[in-house]
Amino acid sequence: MNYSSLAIPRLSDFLFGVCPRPLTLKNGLVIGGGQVYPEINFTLDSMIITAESMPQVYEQYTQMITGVCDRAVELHAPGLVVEFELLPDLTLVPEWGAEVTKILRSTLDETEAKHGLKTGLRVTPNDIREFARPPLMRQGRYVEDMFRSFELCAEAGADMLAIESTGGKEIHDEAILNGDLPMSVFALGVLGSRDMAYLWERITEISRRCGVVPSGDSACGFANTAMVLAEQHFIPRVWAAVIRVLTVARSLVAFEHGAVGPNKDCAYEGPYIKAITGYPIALEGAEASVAHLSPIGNIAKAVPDLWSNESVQNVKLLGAMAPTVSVEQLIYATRLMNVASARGAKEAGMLRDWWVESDSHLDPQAYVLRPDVVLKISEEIIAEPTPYKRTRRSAFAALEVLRQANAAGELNLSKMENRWLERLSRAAEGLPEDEDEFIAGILPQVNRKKIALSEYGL
Amino acid sequence: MNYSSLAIPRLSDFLFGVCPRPLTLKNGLVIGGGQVYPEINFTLDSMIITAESMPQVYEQYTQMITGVCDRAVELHAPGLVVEFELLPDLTLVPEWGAEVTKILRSTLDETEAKHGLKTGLRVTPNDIREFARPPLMRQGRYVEDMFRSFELCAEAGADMLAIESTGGKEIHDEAILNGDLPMSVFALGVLGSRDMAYLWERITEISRRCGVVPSGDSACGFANTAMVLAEQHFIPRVWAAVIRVLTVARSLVAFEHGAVGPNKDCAYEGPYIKAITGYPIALEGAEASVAHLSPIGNIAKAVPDLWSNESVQNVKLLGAMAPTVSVEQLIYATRLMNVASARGAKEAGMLRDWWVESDSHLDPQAYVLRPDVVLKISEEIIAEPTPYKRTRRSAFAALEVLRQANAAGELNLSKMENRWLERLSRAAEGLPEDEDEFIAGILPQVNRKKIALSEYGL
Amino acid sequence: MIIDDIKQAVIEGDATEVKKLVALALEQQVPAEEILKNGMISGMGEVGRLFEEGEYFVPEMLIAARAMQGGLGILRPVLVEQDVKSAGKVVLGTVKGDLHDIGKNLVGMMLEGAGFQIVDLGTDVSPEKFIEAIREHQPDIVGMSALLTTTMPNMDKTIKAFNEAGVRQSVKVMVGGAPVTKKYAGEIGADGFAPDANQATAEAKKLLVG
Amino acid sequence: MIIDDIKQAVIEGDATEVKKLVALALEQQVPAEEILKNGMISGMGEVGRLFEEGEYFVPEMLIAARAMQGGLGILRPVLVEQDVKSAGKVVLGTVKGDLHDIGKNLVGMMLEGAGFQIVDLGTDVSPEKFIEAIREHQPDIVGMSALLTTTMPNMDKTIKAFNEAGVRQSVKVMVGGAPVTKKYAGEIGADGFAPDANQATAEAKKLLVG
Ligand code: B12
Ligand code: B12
Ligand code: SF4
Ligand code: SF4
Ligand SMILES: [Zn+2]
Ligand SMILES: [Zn+2]
Ligand SMILES: [Zn+2]
Repeated sequence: MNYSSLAIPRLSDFLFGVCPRPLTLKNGLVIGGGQVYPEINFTLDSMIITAESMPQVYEQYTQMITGVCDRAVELHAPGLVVEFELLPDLTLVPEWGAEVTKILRSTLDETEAKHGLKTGLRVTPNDIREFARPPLMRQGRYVEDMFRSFELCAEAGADMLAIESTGGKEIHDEAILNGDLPMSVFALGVLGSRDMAYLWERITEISRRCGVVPSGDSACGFANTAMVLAEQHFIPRVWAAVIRVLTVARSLVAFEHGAVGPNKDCAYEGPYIKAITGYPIALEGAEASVAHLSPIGNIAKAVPDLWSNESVQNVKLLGAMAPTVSVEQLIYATRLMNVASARGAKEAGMLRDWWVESDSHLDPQAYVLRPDVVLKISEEIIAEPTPYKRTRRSAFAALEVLRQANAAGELNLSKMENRWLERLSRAAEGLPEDEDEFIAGILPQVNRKKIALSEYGL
Repeated sequence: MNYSSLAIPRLSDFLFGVCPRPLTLKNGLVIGGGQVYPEINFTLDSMIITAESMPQVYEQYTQMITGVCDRAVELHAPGLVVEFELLPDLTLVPEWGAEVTKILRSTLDETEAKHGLKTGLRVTPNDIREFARPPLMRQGRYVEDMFRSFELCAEAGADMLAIESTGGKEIHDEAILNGDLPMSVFALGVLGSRDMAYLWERITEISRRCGVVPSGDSACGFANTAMVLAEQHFIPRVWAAVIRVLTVARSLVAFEHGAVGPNKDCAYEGPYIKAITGYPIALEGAEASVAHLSPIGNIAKAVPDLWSNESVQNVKLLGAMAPTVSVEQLIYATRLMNVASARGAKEAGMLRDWWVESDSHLDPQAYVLRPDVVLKISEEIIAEPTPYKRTRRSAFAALEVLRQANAAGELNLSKMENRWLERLSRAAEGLPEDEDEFIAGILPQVNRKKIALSEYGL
Repeated sequence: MIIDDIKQAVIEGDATEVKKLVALALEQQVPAEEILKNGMISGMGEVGRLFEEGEYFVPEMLIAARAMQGGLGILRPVLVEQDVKSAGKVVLGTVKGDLHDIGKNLVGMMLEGAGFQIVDLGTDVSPEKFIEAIREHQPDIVGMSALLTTTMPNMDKTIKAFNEAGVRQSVKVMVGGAPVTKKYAGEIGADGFAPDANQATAEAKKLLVG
Repeated sequence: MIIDDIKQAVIEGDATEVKKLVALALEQQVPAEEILKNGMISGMGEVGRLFEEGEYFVPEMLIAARAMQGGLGILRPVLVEQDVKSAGKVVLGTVKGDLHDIGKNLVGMMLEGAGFQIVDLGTDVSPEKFIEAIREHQPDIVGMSALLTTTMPNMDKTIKAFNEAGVRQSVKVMVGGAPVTKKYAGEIGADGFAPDANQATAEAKKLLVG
């Protein structure tokens, strides 16, 4: 499967809660079929995970899921998705992650049986391949344990499987800090994309076998890392914006190898994925500031099908435990969306546009999430045939959009940001069209201590 | 000053961000003049307040205000109000509260000087009169220290003074738990209203003398206590809804004795106050679930001029310290409002109506906050001349509205709730029109161990 | 049976009826302990169940509790005479600096319904007052409530004061209130914690067994 | 003056120029310590200032840092000869189970800019590896980073292991990372904490004075 045209070509159809290829879970919950549902994610507060502390780990997860389900019932949520992102230790010992999955499953089932609340459970094993240094992407015990974690969690009751995979990241962090565009393109358009193809073939196969949904991936290890660094003024915002768009082709690979959505919440490249594939996406914004601050808190609400908090640890706030607080916030956010869309597509479009308007002029990272910009750039991306060419084209398109917006006064970039916009544009021009030529040119600059190129078929 | 007609008679003018009597702070920040600004409130995490721990207390507040101001600048907030709600110990020793006020003031001033962010500081001493049991409302050292706290905080740099006063609460808690409508009317329409007159004369006098704004009060000790109890299924929701409306006449007394807004965030009777007086109000909802869960997270957004988080303690969340997270959430919430209202009153009205629609059918407490219901009941309330008569009329009007909504299927009350709606209606019918007659009838039931009636001129 | 009638009257919160029936039962030589356990406490248990299932609110519970109190007034002298033990004695209070008491009051009410004897010290209770009350009332359990992040540490202080005063071993300490967590309870060396009034009763029972 | 030129070349990140000028300065008998302090470290100080004021980003800082490294390569043998002390030696690592390293790397970079010598142990560093490094490198400071709530407790474990291994007294311990707070640092007995890389440098300097 290779996408070559947009599943959502028209801006007026590019809305929250609806998509051309909605997903129906076993219990009938439809994602992308009209309503936006909350997707809540929670994690442990400060504690060590060991065999001895497992009873407390289970108790914590029991407490969190119970608080969340009770509140969702109380607030008459029309549906609820729970994401369980495994911590590294819960993937390193796949049985532990599976046990937590069981706990979550049973509370969700009870809630559904008792109160009729339709729920879904997404389980996201951790990409533990990085524990080997340099990472071993296709062999060794970490790879085996990771895939076993997928299987065991699927058997333990996951409805959907996901991952936030990190292929190529071992050299991308430095590329971010160096402001090195070609290296970023190499990490995403070559390494990451090849790893995604390998990985998602397998995740899809496991999912089919276990009767669960292969949902999606996230390039957050690339672009959200950049966003967090830009937020702290470590790197230019235009650079973070460009990296965001550079991730699209890489994340699309999952869908070309079996993923069917909903794409992961933290993948802000999601709108591009939705426009291109037509599959539903999760996204997160203002309510996810519990997990990371961001300049895209409202614009992220433009086109999601699930609305998430990213993650919150189980601490006591004045009102309630933080996961309970978080689910309440998500429920109110989605209520507004669903009321507007119940009035009609025109009203939903108005609300979408207000959200877009509220962020898009203030930060280039928001600007590249404008639904019109997403459609425009997506079209350019899929005009190219391969991940490398698509990634290269993303750089051109993103930079062009930002230059135009800046010139038109739609964005008010500082002198420093302007300098970087130029610098990145020059760097992009140097990207050869031919992938082999590109690879040959960049390999000498790659730090071989950090990466095992053979793990990417290079 | 006695209100006898609505300042905002028409639903189409009853919007967020605008009011007939906006307030201008010294630095030019206009509240209620078109934009909704965030009002952030934060408090200490677990620690003891003593002379020895004061350096840590100051350090905590410094950290919180710095984090908040930095983030507001970063996100280009058009304005920012900070509320400092004194903890009991910081009022009991008025110098401590004043010192914290100074710390907040100086960071706000620096931020304004350096980044041009217009800010305002609301300071809310604690109503410590309850530390005497039964509370002494007009004499003794707690009263003296409380008023000294107002003065010192005003001198230390507050722009606005407020309080969440508790006159009458000493017998109201039991009235809530007993489902005792006449006792609640006595606490609010007689005791509380008399205390408000006494208190607000003095707060206004201090404010004039110190050149600060006497802002407003909150009946949260009555109605939010009821809301929290209803949330935990301890009392019926219809009962909590009725109590909410019963507080209106009491809170109005502040404005009849000099308050000019913005009314306090936690005062969900605020929309009534705004409709009647035309002064700006603060309110809080979904983003305040950090402080208390509620069934009115969206509808509270219908008509505020400041939008608050109620309060959050200084704990570390994954994304940042909780006060920083909270201010980010408030900024995104107000961005949406301000974008909609920049498009026009019609658009603002649409957004308002979606919020209203999203909560109002699910809970009677939300229903009585519908802007149309607020206007209707407010009109009835001010048709009466005295706090008692207004409170009595509030009971009739609120119960009537709920009965009609229930009959029309606008609200779906359970059997239990229905039983209480009837029970409360019967109790309301028994309220005599004459205040003296009412007092004479209820006094024998009042627990004299809990209250010193002479403190209320009775 | 008369015991069932007493139970029903408690459930319905009919104080007059409860008093009448208790007096009658005593006349009929029904053992006081049976009246208490199978009549009144069992009635309150049913009330608790109705409450948990959303069939009753607190006002209804309070009425039932008052009906039970009425019956107890008649029963108590006989109970003392027959040396029937209450489920346990609990001293309750909100810690120093804190005036919140609704949660504590509800806990007290539920405990009373379950047959515990309650000594309520009110709010703003200093460590010294708690210690005094322990010496005076010799309770099985001390329950502390705190609603403020800045008064919660007074729980720790109070327990330390119990240690110094040498009364810590004589009681179980149970804590609760909005900012309090099980973890915190553990850290300060409390014996029990409950997130709400229903579970407080269960926890109190557990403490007296364990 | 040549020292000022070196400083300027560091600020501009011109590695070739820095190397050339450092060699020249040595020829001219400028003391190595002066070249280091008033030339290179002072240049990085200015880079730090530009960064704090939003005039530079990390990429620009990295270029400057590399230019400084170039100069250091030439200077180091002479420094050793003249027995000039570095600002201090810091062993850095992300604790066991945790692979986040960007924050730690930035801290290391800033410290290096301020004249500290850095030994970076990477990520997923066990207590044993930290202890080994202390024994081998005899650092003044050990800096630990953790980004996960479930690996942060490994800081506590590592410090305890230092105590057991008898190396705790020989170093100052500094901790940081998103979930870490000053309060937590105090609880586990760390000597220093910083919320970001800039303040990490200030904190490190303070630790070596105090
Ligand atoms: C009602 C209320 C009040 C009322 C109190 C009425 C009363 N008589 O108690 C009034 C208006 C007086 C009040 C005043 C203040 N309050 Co107040 N209040 C609340 C509120 C809204 C609800 C508390 C409540 O009654 N809940 C209902 C009961 C049933 O629940 P509960 O108390 O949690 O109790 C249950 C369990 O915790 C448990 N439990 C409780 N105690 C115990 C004990 C044991 C042994 C066990 C086992 C279990 C147990 O069982 C109970 C029943 O299920 C809370 C908000 C909140 N989220 O909790 C704020 C809150 C506690 N108050 C707060 C504040 C700041 C104040 C004031 C300082 C306000 C001010 N600036 O003026 C003053 C301080 C007064 C003082 N000196 O103590 C803050 C605390 C912030 C902080 N730093 O900690 C809160 C969290 C509100 C907020 N979000 O900001 N408050
Ligand atoms: C980037 C990132 C990643 C990248 C890491 C890249 C890398 N090479 O480091 C990748 C994608 C690999 C990743 C993976 C994971 N991550 Co991660 N990650 C982040 C993110 C977004 C930013 C971290 C970052 O680099 N910030 C930028 C740097 C500059 O800031 P910093 O690290 O805070 O460092 C500064 C200060 O803290 C201080 N400092 C840092 N160290 C030290 C040391 C000393 C001595 C001193 C004095 C100061 C100091 O100075 C630094 C510079 O100013 C955070 C979100 C967040 N809010 O922090 C999540 C976050 C830390 N990750 C999280 C999670 C859950 C994970 C995964 C488990 C995800 C998963 N389920 O698959 C894995 C775990 C990997 C592992 N085994 O450790 C969660 C943690 C939740 C929890 N329970 O604790 C977070 C909070 C995200 C979230 N909101 O949910 N992550
Ligand atoms: S950066 Fe955020 S979203 Fe990405 S892996 Fe880490 S936690 Fe997940
Ligand atoms: S109930 Fe909430 S709002 Fe009212 S006094 Fe207490 S804290 Fe303030
Ligand atoms: Zn995520
Ligand atoms: Zn309040
Ligand atoms: Zn408030």
